[in-house]
Amino acid sequence: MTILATYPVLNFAIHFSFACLTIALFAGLYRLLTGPSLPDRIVVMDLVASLVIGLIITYIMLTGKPVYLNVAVVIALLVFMGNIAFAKYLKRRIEQ
Amino acid sequence: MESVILQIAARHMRPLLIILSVIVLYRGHNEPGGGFIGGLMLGAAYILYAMAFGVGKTQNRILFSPINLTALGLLIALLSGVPALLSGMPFMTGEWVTFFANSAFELKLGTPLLFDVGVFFAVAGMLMLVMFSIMEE
Amino acid sequence: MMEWIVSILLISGALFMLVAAIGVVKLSDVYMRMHAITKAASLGAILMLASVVLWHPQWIVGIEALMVVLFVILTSPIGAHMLARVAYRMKVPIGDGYVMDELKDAIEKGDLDGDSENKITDSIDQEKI
Amino acid sequence: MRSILNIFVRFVRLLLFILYYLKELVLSSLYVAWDIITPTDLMRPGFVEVPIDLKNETAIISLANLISMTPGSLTVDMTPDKTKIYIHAMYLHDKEQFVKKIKGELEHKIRLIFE
Amino acid sequence: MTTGLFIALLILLAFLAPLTRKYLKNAAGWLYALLPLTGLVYYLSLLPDIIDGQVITETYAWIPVYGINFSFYVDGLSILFSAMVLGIGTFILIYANKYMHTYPMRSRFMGYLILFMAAMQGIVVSGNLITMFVFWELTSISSYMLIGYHHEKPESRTSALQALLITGFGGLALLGGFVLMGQPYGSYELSVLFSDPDLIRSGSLYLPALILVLLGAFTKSAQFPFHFWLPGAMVAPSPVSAFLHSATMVKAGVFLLLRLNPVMGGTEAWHIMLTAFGGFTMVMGAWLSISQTDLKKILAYTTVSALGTMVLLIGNGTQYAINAAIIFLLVHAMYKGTLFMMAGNIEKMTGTRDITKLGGLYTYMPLAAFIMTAALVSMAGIPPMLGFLGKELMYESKLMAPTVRYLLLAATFFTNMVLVFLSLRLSLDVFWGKTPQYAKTPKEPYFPLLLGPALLVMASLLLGALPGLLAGPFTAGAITATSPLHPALKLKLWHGFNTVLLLSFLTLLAGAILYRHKHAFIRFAEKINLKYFAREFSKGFYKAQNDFLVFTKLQTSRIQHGYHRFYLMTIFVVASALVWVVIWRADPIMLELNFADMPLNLVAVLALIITAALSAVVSHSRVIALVAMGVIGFGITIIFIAFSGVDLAITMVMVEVLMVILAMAVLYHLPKYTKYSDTGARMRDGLVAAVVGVFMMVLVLQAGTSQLDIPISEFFKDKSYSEAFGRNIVNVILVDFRALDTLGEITVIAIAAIGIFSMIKLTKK
Amino acid sequence: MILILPIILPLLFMVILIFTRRWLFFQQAFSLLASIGLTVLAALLLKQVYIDGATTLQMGSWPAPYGITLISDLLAAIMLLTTSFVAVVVMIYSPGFIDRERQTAGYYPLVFGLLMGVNGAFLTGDIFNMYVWYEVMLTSSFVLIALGGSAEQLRGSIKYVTISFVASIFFVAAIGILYGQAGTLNMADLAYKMRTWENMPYINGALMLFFVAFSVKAALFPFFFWLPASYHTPPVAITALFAGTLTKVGIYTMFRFYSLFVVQDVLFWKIFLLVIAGLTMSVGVLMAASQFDIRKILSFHIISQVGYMVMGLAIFSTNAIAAAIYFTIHNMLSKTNTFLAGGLVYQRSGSYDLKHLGGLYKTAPFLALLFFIPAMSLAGIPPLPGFFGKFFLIKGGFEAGDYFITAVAIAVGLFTLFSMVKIWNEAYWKKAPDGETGNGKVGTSAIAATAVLAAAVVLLGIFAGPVMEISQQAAIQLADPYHYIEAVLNISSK
Amino acid sequence: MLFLLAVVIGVLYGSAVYLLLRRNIFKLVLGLIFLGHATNLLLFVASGLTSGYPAFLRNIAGETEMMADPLPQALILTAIVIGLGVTAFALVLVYRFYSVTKTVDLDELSENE
Ligand code: NA
Ligand code: NA
Repeated sequence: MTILATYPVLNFAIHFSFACLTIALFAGLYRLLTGPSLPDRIVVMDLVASLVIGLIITYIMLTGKPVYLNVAVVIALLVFMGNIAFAKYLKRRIEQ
Repeated sequence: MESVILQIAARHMRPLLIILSVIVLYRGHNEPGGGFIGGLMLGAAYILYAMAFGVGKTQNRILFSPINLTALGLLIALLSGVPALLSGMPFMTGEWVTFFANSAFELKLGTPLLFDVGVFFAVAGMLMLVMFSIMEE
Repeated sequence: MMEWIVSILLISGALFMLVAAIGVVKLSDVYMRMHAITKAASLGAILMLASVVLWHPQWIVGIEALMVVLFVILTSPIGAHMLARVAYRMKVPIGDGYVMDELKDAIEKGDLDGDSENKITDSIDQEKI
Repeated sequence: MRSILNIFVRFVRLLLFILYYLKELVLSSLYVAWDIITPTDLMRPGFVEVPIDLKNETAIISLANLISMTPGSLTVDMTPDKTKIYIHAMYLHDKEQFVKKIKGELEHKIRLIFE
Repeated sequence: MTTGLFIALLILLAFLAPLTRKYLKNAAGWLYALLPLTGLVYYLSLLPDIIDGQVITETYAWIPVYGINFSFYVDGLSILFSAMVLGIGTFILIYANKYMHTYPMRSRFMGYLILFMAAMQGIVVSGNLITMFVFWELTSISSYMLIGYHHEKPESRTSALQALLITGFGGLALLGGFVLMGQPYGSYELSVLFSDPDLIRSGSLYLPALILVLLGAFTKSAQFPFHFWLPGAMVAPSPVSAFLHSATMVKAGVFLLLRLNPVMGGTEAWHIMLTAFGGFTMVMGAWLSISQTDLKKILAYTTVSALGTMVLLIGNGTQYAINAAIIFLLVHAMYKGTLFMMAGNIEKMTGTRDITKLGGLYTYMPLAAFIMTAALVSMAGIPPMLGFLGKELMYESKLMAPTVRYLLLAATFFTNMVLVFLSLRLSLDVFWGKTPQYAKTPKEPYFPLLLGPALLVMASLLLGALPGLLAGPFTAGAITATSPLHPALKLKLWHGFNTVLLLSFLTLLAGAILYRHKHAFIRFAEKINLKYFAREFSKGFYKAQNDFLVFTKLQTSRIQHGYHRFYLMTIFVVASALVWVVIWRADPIMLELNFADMPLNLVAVLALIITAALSAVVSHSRVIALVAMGVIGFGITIIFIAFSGVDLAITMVMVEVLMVILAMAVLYHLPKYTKYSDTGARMRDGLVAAVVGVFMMVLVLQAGTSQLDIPISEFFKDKSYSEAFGRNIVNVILVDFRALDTLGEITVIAIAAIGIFSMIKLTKK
Repeated sequence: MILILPIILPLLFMVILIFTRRWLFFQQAFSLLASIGLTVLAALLLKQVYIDGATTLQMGSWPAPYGITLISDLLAAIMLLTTSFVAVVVMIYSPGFIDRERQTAGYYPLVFGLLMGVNGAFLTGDIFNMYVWYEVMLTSSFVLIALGGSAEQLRGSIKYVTISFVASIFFVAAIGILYGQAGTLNMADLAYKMRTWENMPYINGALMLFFVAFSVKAALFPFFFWLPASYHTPPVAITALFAGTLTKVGIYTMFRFYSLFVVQDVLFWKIFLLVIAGLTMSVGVLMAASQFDIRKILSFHIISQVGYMVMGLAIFSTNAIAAAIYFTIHNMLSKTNTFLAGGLVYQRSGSYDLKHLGGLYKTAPFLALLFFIPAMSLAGIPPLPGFFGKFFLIKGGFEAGDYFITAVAIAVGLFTLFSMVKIWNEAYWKKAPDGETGNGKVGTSAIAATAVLAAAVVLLGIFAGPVMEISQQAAIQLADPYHYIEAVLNISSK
Repeated sequence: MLFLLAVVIGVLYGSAVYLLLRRNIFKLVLGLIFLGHATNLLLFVASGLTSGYPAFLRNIAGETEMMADPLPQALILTAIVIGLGVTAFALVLVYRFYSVTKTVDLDELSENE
């Protein structure tokens, strides 16, 4: 992390990003807790997934290890399957 | 009736995920990935397909039944340890072959990679089996 | 110079995500909130990834970043679509100020309940793997 | 020879399309962002039916996804025969204009690439 | 060689008997009897060599590391008992084969009887405590099978169980006792024990060993307070009673006392315990027999009394007492065996063994009347039967007893008086007197049924008439073996006029007087029928057994109550407590907390995880819980990324998504949450959860800051590329360094897959 | 080299059996032959270890303590042989007992999965690898116990799965703490290092966590709940297999860990284990007394008898360990045998409930004998092996001066006898309550298997001498951890 | 940092235990999943934390750069996979349980003991 001492602007940007994403996370949490409908709560997972991609990128910038990008790839690729599963479940509940 | 958009997407993503899973498997020894992650991805390809088209159609798209795929994976993993036995070393001692040595395309293949292939199939097979079993109900 | 560009990209991406999250809190109904989320994923991620690629100008990073973008574009709307679709059908109430609702009519007419199973046109689907 | 040329043309169109789409993305994002952050309320939400003429499935899914990725619109459903698409729009000040934007610009450019 | 072979043959015969009996029919008894008869002859032929203390030993190594051998040790005591076991056994086999003629499953019965004989014979010739114990337990088991012969009758089963439990209890105690005895010697060989008899007596283990051994002996020999199983065992067919419960098995305890007398006897503890329990049992048995009307019950109680007498005499330990004990042992075996067989005969011929329903049998079965009366004469101690000799010695020894002489004398006098009374009653009331209406006309029992009793009575007469010639040499070896310091007395029928003769005479007189006033006497005995020791003891045993079952049921319902969550709660709470105790005992170093090093970004992620976890816990919606689960998964992914776990993070994301899908697929079928628990339960569970959570937290916190050695993974960093050709060390570990783990892991996966597959497939129908 | 075979051969067999799952006869025959092969292998291993001392194998040629070490000392070889033999018997038994659906639904592959896990746990010298084998074994057992999916089975397996899962969690948590502190996973390496550290509170804490985990598997008080809740639910062949293998793995591991890792506060551990042992044996036997289902009685007895083994461990003198090893062998055989005999009763009469049984002594004397032998063995009647097991333990207890626990052990013996006789009285002696004893067809193979095992039980008693001698050798090895450490690390440390 | 991670682990364990003590069978499974997460995290945390140095070698052997301990990661991976297998099985078990007994109340499990 000594690298960042030589890049004060980037350092600031990284921490600023962390701050933004953190606040965003809590916003998502608020929605999870308040709802009101089930789809409202479910989409929080999507939001968190996006924010996690953001966090991963921020960590890449922080540590200088782009290898973490692999995690973002997987999140981008697969998280929507969770939504589909939720949707299928909700659909069944309508049908019943 | 399932969403058309989902069905189209599933059709597109299945080959994509399969190719990616193989890449992930291959890269695993040097980069993030490996048999397990690749296997999950392969399984995910078919789970997505099954969520869009139902289990029956999905099973028609697979050469091996999931349970045989799992067993095949186990067998491959097991056999990857045998070359060592044949050359008198303890089970699972890595045996490596180098192609194009000292060139830009130097390629090392070894039994640990084969082992990872076994993991790949076993995990994928198990995942499919589980999901198909439950989704079929 | 590059440091500045990268920093601005990073911050703007993060800000976009933040805005999307604020949208999730503020917007009036579930459909609107879904808008916000898909967008956070798209533009926010694209901007932030751009900063990574610029800061680490390697092929592999570029490819991976592109993959993230492509996958986000490919998958995120599908998830949102599935949820919005089911949300509408389970009658999650819409907010105030709606100017029209053509979906309701379509559902009542039954336009959306047909069967497309026999209409697979693509060939990529036929081989077994 | 002809097919190579064809591919090249399509590739150029794709690049142009990406630029166009990025422009749209940024503009509408800023618009929505402004609307969210500030207490202004410009929203006129609604569900709109948009007929589509694309035949290629890849083209259809691209259209549907790009609509969703564009701020202000979200693909909610599609008829099984893939002829109509239902969109949740945030700013339905003018339905005709909205449909025209989707069909005339987005769908048209996509068709140029895929068909 | 011979002894071992002989026992092996007996056991073989036991297994052959059930297979062959149905072909041999009536001849079976005679043929089987040849084997014990041969043994009898063999052992009697050893008598001249043995008589002066010589010993024949045989050893077959079994578990030599532990000093356990199949050893045999044949001395005078062994021969005396062998003669009883095999001699009476010979007749019993003949008797039983005829007696059981009409009974079902008699082939198996014969097998058990022979097996028992083998076991009993094994006990008396054992040269190793453990060998002896093996046979000891074998007698318990075979007698269990014999007592439970009428196993379809509940009282048979309960009596068999009762006998087994009591002797089994004794057996276990005995085993403990034997182990303790062997400890100072480092051996269980009798020869070793006898070579240094004071070693155990002077050691600290003596008293516990003694108590345990006595428990074994007392239970087997039906001493108070374990006496009650013996009358209960009378549900067995008469051959069993005649063999096991008079002549042999119940004598095993007495044998044990005699056998161990050289090493365990002679101490004050030995003396007090044997005298007290033996004496009390003697009187109690006699008293309880007075008011019985069942022929076999009477005999059973007199047996209890006789066993008490023997224990008392052994405890006494003087020269006269040991002599008396040995002689009385022989006397009792002969008359009691006869009496039981005759009781069986009477029951067989008349259909009853209630003496109030018997009478005048002399007219129908004169021979039987003669035999039985002769045996009763012996029991009453009237010359010239052997019983007289026994009684004489008994009085003699009491007069010389070291302590409480007159009390013992009175007790013995009382007991013998009752025996006289019973002898009169059993002969006069059964064979003479009023003849009741019999269901069928009684007749003389068949020859095989009378052979044994007749020969035993004759032997008794012979031995009694010529004591110096026959009984003397016969018992001398046993007496020497039991009590090496006291030589055998010279036996003779006539001692001249002395106190003992006077006592004998008075006994007869008193018995006769009592018989004259038998109704009053019986009423009196019934009035003070020592209820507590008779019926109530047995009842008490059943009650204890039932209470025990009630208790176990209660205990089971408390512990294995079926409520899954309380099982889990118990496990969590106990585990936490135990771990904490260990850490606390090891004097943990308490660490200072470092609050400075907390990146804000991670703090937020952690807060997210915590909030999500809590909302999953409190949520009433399963969907919310699952979303929360997904969110937690993402949070953990970030933690993995923040601390360099790339593959971990990828895996976590994928697994989490798949888990959500899977859970949704299952939820698809389940009904909605219902609120089951009340607030109190929630509070309690919350408390438990908090305790476990805090416990784990502290554990991680403490353990995470200390390290005792460098991790072995440095090796992997060195070798990963150079020798395993991979840059992703985590993957190289998985597929190479620790591939065996991964092989196991995919096996788990495969097995789970089969499980899911078969679970769905099998229950589809 | 022979060391790896007991692990990979079952896996190979499992794979083959999965592929051939539809061919019932092949499955039956192959499984029998395969398990016989494993037994022969185990016997060879035992012979080798007996002659040459502990033998090791470094997986993948990576040296200890970095790679995974496989090691077999006598104890491991003994356990391996006994387990394989039990498996052979169960393989003979199963075709005539388990219904066709279950047999083709993965029963045979799962048995080999179980064996793989069990063998792995016996042979591994690596703590995390041990966890993996535990999971292989447990997952197989989860499936086996639920196989068939009757309501009763599902009820039982939910408890079984959950509690086992919790135990596994303790296991992993302990590994985490252990690795964080010591930086090693190799058992010999750890044992060696632990003898150099003065204060290691968290390693000791982790040790207790391990202990809890193994106690759950071994069904010690108060962690045994899963066992009586689940063991009576599957077909009795499966229960018999479990009775002969599963809890014993927990005990084996406990022996191994105790020998290697209990270096501090030894007295505390001893007293603690003695208390646990006493409670386990007495609570188990008392609960057994209250039951009326043959399988439940036998299940509770498993608990009680595990207490004896722990008693031997707690005393930890050579004689006591040897006694516990002998006792364990006996218990694996006799307990399996009683379950199998109970299964015969069930086939004959259609019930396991003593209240509905009766008359079998009269109508089926051979079946009665087949029950009587192992039951009397369990009750400790000489010259059957149960007697020797108990005798050796009592001897070990008295020699070590642990009189109280020995007295408890003796007393528990009586209640064991009570329960066994209770089954005998009710199922065999009593008149059948509804007048007939049932006339179900009893599988020939099932009878044969039970008879083979009963014969083995008798032989174990008769040849107690040689078996005890081997146990004694095993105990000597176990009592001296340096034997193990040196074999793995190739260092001479004394 | 360790402190906060310890708190998270504690909360996860606490939540898991609380869920395991519920009567609803689905919560039981949820509890198992949580327990697995908590333990994986514990394994990760207890074996030392290294920030920003994933265990990848960039150059040829002998490189002595700072790096996170790869071994616990491999162990956790294995544990996660095993956990996945077992949890999947448990989920199906729960599903079967419900479809056979028609109840999700764990207290009804007690009836057969
Ligand atoms: Na893996
Ligand atoms: Na540490």
